[in-house]
Amino acid sequence: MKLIVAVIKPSRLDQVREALTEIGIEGMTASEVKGYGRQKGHKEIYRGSEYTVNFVPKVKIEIAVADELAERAMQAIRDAAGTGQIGDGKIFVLPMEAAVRIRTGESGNNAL
Amino acid sequence: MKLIVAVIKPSRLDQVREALTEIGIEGMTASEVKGYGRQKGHKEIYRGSEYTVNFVPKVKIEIAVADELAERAMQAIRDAAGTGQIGDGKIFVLPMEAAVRIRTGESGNNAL
Amino acid sequence: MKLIVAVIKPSRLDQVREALTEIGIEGMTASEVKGYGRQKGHKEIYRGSEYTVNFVPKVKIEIAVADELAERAMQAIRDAAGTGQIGDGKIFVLPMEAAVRIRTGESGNNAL
Amino acid sequence: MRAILKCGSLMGPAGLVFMAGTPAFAQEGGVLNGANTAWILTSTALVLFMTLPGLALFYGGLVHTRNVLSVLMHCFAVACLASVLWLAFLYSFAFGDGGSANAFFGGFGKIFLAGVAADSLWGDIPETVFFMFQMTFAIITPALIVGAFVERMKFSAVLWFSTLWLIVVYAPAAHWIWGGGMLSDGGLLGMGVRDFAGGIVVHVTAGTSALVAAVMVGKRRGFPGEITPPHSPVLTMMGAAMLWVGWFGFNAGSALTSDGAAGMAMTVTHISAATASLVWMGLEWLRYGKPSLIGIVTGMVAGLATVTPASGFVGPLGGFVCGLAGGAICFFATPWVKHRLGIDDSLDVFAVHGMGGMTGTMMTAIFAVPALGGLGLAEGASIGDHLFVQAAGIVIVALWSVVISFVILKAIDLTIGLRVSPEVETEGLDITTHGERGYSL
Amino acid sequence: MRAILKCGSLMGPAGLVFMAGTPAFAQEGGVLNGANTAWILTSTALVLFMTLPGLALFYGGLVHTRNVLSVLMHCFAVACLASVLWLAFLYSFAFGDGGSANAFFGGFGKIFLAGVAADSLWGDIPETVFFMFQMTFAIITPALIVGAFVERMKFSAVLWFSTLWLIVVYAPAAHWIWGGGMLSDGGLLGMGVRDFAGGIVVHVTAGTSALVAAVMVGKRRGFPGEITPPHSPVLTMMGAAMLWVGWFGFNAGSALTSDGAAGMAMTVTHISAATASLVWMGLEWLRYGKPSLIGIVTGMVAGLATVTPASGFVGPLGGFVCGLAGGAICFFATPWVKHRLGIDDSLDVFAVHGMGGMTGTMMTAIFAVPALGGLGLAEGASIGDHLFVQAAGIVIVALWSVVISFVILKAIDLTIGLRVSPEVETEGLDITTHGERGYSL
Amino acid sequence: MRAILKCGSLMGPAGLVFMAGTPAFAQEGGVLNGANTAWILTSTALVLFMTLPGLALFYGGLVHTRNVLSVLMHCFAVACLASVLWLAFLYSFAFGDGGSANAFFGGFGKIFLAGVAADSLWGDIPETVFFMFQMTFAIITPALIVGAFVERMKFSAVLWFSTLWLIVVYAPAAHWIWGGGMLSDGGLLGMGVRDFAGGIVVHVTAGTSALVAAVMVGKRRGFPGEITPPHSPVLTMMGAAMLWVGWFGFNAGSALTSDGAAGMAMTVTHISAATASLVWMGLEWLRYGKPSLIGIVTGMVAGLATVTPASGFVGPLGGFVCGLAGGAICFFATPWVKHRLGIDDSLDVFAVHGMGGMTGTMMTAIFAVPALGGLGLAEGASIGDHLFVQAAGIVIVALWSVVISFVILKAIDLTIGLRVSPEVETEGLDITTHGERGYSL
Ligand SMILES: Nc1ncnc2c1ncn2[C@@H]1O[C@H](COP(=O)(O)OP(=O)(O)O)[C@@H](O)[C@H]1O
Ligand SMILES: Nc1ncnc2c1ncn2[C@@H]1O[C@H](COP(=O)(O)OP(=O)(O)O)[C@@H](O)[C@H]1O
Ligand SMILES: Nc1ncnc2c1ncn2[C@@H]1O[C@H](COP(=O)(O)OP(=O)(O)O)[C@@H](O)[C@H]1O
Repeated sequence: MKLIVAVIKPSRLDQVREALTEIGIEGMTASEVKGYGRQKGHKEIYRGSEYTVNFVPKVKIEIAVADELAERAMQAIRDAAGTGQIGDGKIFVLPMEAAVRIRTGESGNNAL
Repeated sequence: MKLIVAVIKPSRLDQVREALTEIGIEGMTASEVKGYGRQKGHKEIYRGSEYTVNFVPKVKIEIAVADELAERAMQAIRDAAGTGQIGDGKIFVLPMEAAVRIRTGESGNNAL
Repeated sequence: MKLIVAVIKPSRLDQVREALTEIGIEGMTASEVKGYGRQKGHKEIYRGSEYTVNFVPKVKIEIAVADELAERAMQAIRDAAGTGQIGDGKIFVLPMEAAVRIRTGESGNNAL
Repeated sequence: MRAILKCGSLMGPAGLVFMAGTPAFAQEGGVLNGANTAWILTSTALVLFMTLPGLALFYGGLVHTRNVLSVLMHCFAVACLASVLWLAFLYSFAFGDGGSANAFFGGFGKIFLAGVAADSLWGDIPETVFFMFQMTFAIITPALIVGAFVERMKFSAVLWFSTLWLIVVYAPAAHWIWGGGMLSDGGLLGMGVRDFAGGIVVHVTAGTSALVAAVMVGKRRGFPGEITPPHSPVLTMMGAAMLWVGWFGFNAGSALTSDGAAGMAMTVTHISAATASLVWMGLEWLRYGKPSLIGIVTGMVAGLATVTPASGFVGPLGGFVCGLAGGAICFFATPWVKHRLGIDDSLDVFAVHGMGGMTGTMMTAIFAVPALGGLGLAEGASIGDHLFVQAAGIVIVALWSVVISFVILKAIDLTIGLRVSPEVETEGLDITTHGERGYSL
Repeated sequence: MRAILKCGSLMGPAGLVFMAGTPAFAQEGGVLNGANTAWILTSTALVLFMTLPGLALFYGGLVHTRNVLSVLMHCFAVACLASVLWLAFLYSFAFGDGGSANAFFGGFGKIFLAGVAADSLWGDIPETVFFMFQMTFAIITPALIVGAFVERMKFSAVLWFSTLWLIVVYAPAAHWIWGGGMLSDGGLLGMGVRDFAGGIVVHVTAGTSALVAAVMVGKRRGFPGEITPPHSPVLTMMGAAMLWVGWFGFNAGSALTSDGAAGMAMTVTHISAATASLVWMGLEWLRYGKPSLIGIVTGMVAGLATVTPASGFVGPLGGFVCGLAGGAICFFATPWVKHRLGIDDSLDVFAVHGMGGMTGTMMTAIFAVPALGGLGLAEGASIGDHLFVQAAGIVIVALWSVVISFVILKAIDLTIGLRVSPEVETEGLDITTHGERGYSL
Repeated sequence: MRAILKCGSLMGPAGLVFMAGTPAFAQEGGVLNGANTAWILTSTALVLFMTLPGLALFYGGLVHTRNVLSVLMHCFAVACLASVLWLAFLYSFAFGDGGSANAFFGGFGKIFLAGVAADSLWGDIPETVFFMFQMTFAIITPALIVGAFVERMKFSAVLWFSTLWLIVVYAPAAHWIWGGGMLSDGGLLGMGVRDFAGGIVVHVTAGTSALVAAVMVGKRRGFPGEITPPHSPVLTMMGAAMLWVGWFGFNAGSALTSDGAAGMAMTVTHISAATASLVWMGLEWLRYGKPSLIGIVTGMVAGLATVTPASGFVGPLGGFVCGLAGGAICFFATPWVKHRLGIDDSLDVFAVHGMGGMTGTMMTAIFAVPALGGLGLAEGASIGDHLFVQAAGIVIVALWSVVISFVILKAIDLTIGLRVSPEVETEGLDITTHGERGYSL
């Protein structure tokens, strides 16, 4: 199993969620994060003073998937999250050794 | 070492923390996340219009543990987090290559 | 590639970010988390009643790096995040199998 | 002895003064009444409080976090703009003497408060106080419309629209009904439209214009399926409570006196608000299973909008029935506009203010009857006469509002454009237009 | 010439009118005083503001995020309910003329404001204004009790409890002390209990009933060890500040006049609030090492509750000592109730309002003495006489409140149930009962 | 007949009463005016509302989340402290009769309100009401200074500084200008400094002292590069709106009458606020490309501070020009202080209040001219005479404020220390000093 970690633009969350459900992925966990990267933060000006905001709001999605689904999931995310602009985000894939569904105790791919 | 990632119901956080300390795990990192899964989000109705809330509030706990503790930790989490209802959450186990305690520079299991 | 996960004191975020950019790491993802560890939470007293706050505010930084940068990144984080006090935090290193830049589709080290 | 006297344009917006039988009440030309002045000074503060921060917070809590500041900014900037315009010429257009054109227009005589000194009187209060009190109405009315186009209208377009709308819709409507124009006593409809505190002048103009604006600016992206819930019912409740308190100034202040007329107006206002809140809560509980905070406070606004035109003419029973009717009608109108008509009047300005204002305006005709606890009909008039006049007043003002709003919005659309780009809408107006974020917690 | 005249039930809740030596002050039957009316209209707005949004925010900030809306909802719905009930019959029960049963009960004569017209007077202000002013007291009193059972009581039970409590506890208590009933001048205790603005009628009734409610509804899950800190001291401070400002209407409005009586009441009110705030802050600093915002604002409420009964009878020294005593007594009472008695009176209604109200009621007897800057004792009465009457008043009303609250709560428990299920409590009332969340940031 | 009469110290802070030609206005010694009393009671509530919660929220929203409670706490504790000190002796020092030293100091005669009874009058309102109204000014002035040293000053140092500053800076300044002292009519400068509602007494004292405090306490860590944006523009806007509404009490209340003088003061106040808001918004839009909410509300405060000294002397034109000038001058002064002077006057107290107050004080001399719509110059005086007197007043009070603030801060620095440790500053004052967090959402 893999844990796919995608950092995307907040406004794409719903599209990504839909794209994933379309290919049969029914679970994911999202969180609000702050990203630092090529898409530079911005300056806010209050009363004539500049305030540097280094981090940009992003959403991180974590999706545990069976190995065979990983590729398609990545593709789906790319398609749904891409706007072609700097700051579209990243997808990272981590190996995952085990998964358990707390309610039933099922494990492995069945737990997802 | 393993990194155990558990996504649980927010109201079970304290029980899980206690269950883990009981088996000697003294550290963990929690964060507020939004979960999507079989436990469907809900509809909120404002002024007669339905608003679909797809994501459900969850808490994610990350616990770095020595390999030998992983099983017991998973069991402790299951016991403490389970309510038997849909949405109880998941436990994922990731392999971890290194751990360092920033303050002392200790590494490996000593860092946990 | 590695995914470095560092849990640090919120007030050190900017130093860590700067230390990382100095060694050429131009991207990272931060989030607010709550930590439980040796640095105990605190008691707050309201109207004569004690309220136990078990979790301490922390910041989690995730940095995907090429294997060869991992060591230096860890060192940079340690130097920048350390205050020598309990609660300085941890660094965890996870193996990472793939990385993709959503915008361009670049993958591997090029995606970072 | 109880009598309702219709007063000429000199006597103010409410057009009505309640007379008690004692010399203390006698209104002699040119004598200042300090007590009335104290109450109208206070009422002015209360009505300003309704918009800033009341309405701004009420609206701000209902939108997505990424647009909260833009809503506050709309309300704030519109309030400032309306104030300066009011001084510059709106007051003159609304309450000046338009000479031969007075039926339609108040003229230019009081531009920049020309001829108004600190000791000038309007009735028995200083004209500056009357000027200020009325200004707060001109502030809140365009701010109400903001609810129709939040989260997507260009800021510059909001400013242009509000400016033009105040000039061509609000000032005339206020003049027609309160400023001695064609809808007041002796005008087009004979005995005059009864609108104590703005059922037509404020709520019908704002409500119908809001509907037009919602159509012209278009739906929010993702409406209706993907709209997110109110980001902060806490803010909304806070704003609602301020609206309630401030509305005491709005309605009881419209008596322009500190006496039983104000007291009764305050009473019926409060009763209608409380009743409509409970009605909305109850209907929601029955129909959707959960009584919500957003629901109860929406009911409150409905009750207040409904009782506004009636508040100086009806008794407690009238207030109670305004609450019942206003609460129920607005409750059903709200999803009807959004889902049946498919109009994204985002914060339900028409369904709540427009429908409430119309309902109350009609009920004024009925519950003014002494047998129903009201303070009396116009001399020689029947309920039917009043119903006709009230309905005619609504129709005339609503038509005017709709047509003019359409023209203004069309003109803006063809020049600077009404709407932000999809990217800006997705990103949120706060950061893109105003360069700020609502919360950095 | 300075004289304190006790006035019959006609003269209103404060039971006291301060007389100056000039005709301008003379209270002649049937002549409306516009200035007094202006101040009571304003005071009515101020006291409504205390509950909505003041108290609601004050309480809302103290609970867990998952229950913030339910607290706002309790306050809002109770306010609406109390308003409609006040019109329907509570006002009559409290301030009507009960005929032969008048010692206990105000009768049915003023149901739905029967016989009250816009020009009816109460003393020298319109009766509608007096009605509205008193209504705001009936709104805030049950809302205060909400603090005892937040985060766990069923919403329907809250509504039933508030309704029955207003009828059987509040209206009688108000009648007994302010409405010419058995505890006012000439009644059971001869010279009458002195309760200027509600030390007994509001704070003792609410405080003691809260204690009963806390016991009957039971502790919150996890109390005391696992209760979380106030989720937003910012909201709480905001609400506290609104309470302070609104309390000027509460106490200085209770003079029912716009004169030195109101001025002195406002002065002592303010001094007590400021003093008690500093006392609480100081004690907290000494005892726990940190002066907290929640602490200082709690001290403020304690000071205000304490000075409430005294505010029309004492001078600046009295106000200052009320602040000292109220601040210190409530400071120590708060953990005592929670930890010694083990009662989860969650937001400390008894410790702050109950204890404060009692303290102030007793101090009224002492600091009314002219030598201590007070405005005078009843003719021929000693401090001891007053102390006895005040204590008797407290005991009678407290007992009544406790017994009746117990009965009402028991009845509700046996029928619809008082408490939500553990799951609902864990999940939070906002989403489960009201279908909303406080913040989606 | 329009005349401006300078009244002796008896007649109150504004030093001015506007007289209309009718008996209703005649001020006869010793007769209470209920209407004026009603308005000043209301104004007192409004001005308290400006600080609690107005200013506290306005400031609280501008700092980092980790310090929000400390800001609210500063404002709250300073308000309580000022209230108790005002009763104890500040009122006497400011408005008492200092006998032979009266030019400098009000004496000890009214300590703890000695000799002031409920029926004592100040002009034609109760002295208690005057006392309370003025107290609210003494509350807000030190609270304004808080903005200079937020996020880093020790809480105990804040309390000591505020206490000493009120005694040695505020009370004398108020006495000099409003209490019959050396800067009022007949004093040092002959015809007296004209400061209707506190351009000098409040804004110049606070603004200049803030500058000194900012220098002495030192910059925040990381200033200017690493300072974070305002954590909650929502809170700031809320507070700003409350300041606006409350300012009606501040300026129009300073008339001490409920008449055209109050009405005109309210009018010019409002116009200046609205105009300055738009000016700031416009300049920001032009210069930085985005009109911000923080910007528009800062403009509002600038407009209000500017018009404060002028509000009783000028007409609508004066109000408008105060808005234009105040908005523009403060807009440019703000970055100038921070970046050119390099002073971390964190929330821009000097640039907004200090500069605004000075600008308005000078403009008072010009726009009081009847030809510019003003209410008139002093008898026999030219604009030049007034300009000189106004400037001299500013210089004297500013110098006094600067020197004394320096001495007080130096003394505190050498004893208990002014500033928290770097660790505490990094961690935030909320948790370290007050043991609380602003939000636990
Ligand atoms: N090395 C990295 N490790 C972890 N997260 C990263 C890394 N680089 C970028 N990110 C995340 O991806 C987001 C987008 O990256 P950025 O460089 O701005 O644009 P792009 O994705 O177009 O290359 C960043 O805001 C950050 O959250
Ligand atoms: N494939 C997945 N990857 C990551 N997180 C998941 C996945 N599936 C579920 N989750 C998380 O687990 C939570 C619970 O899952 P859900 O399917 O609702 O119930 P259950 O745990 O009972 O099967 C979800 O809200 C989501 O946060
Ligand atoms: N085993 C663990 N797994 C995950 N996170 C941990 C673990 N132990 C500690 N942490 C995180 O590291 C933070 C610091 O740890 P703590 O034990 O308090 O101090 P130190 O880092 O000095 O040993 C904790 O607040 C928690 O967020």
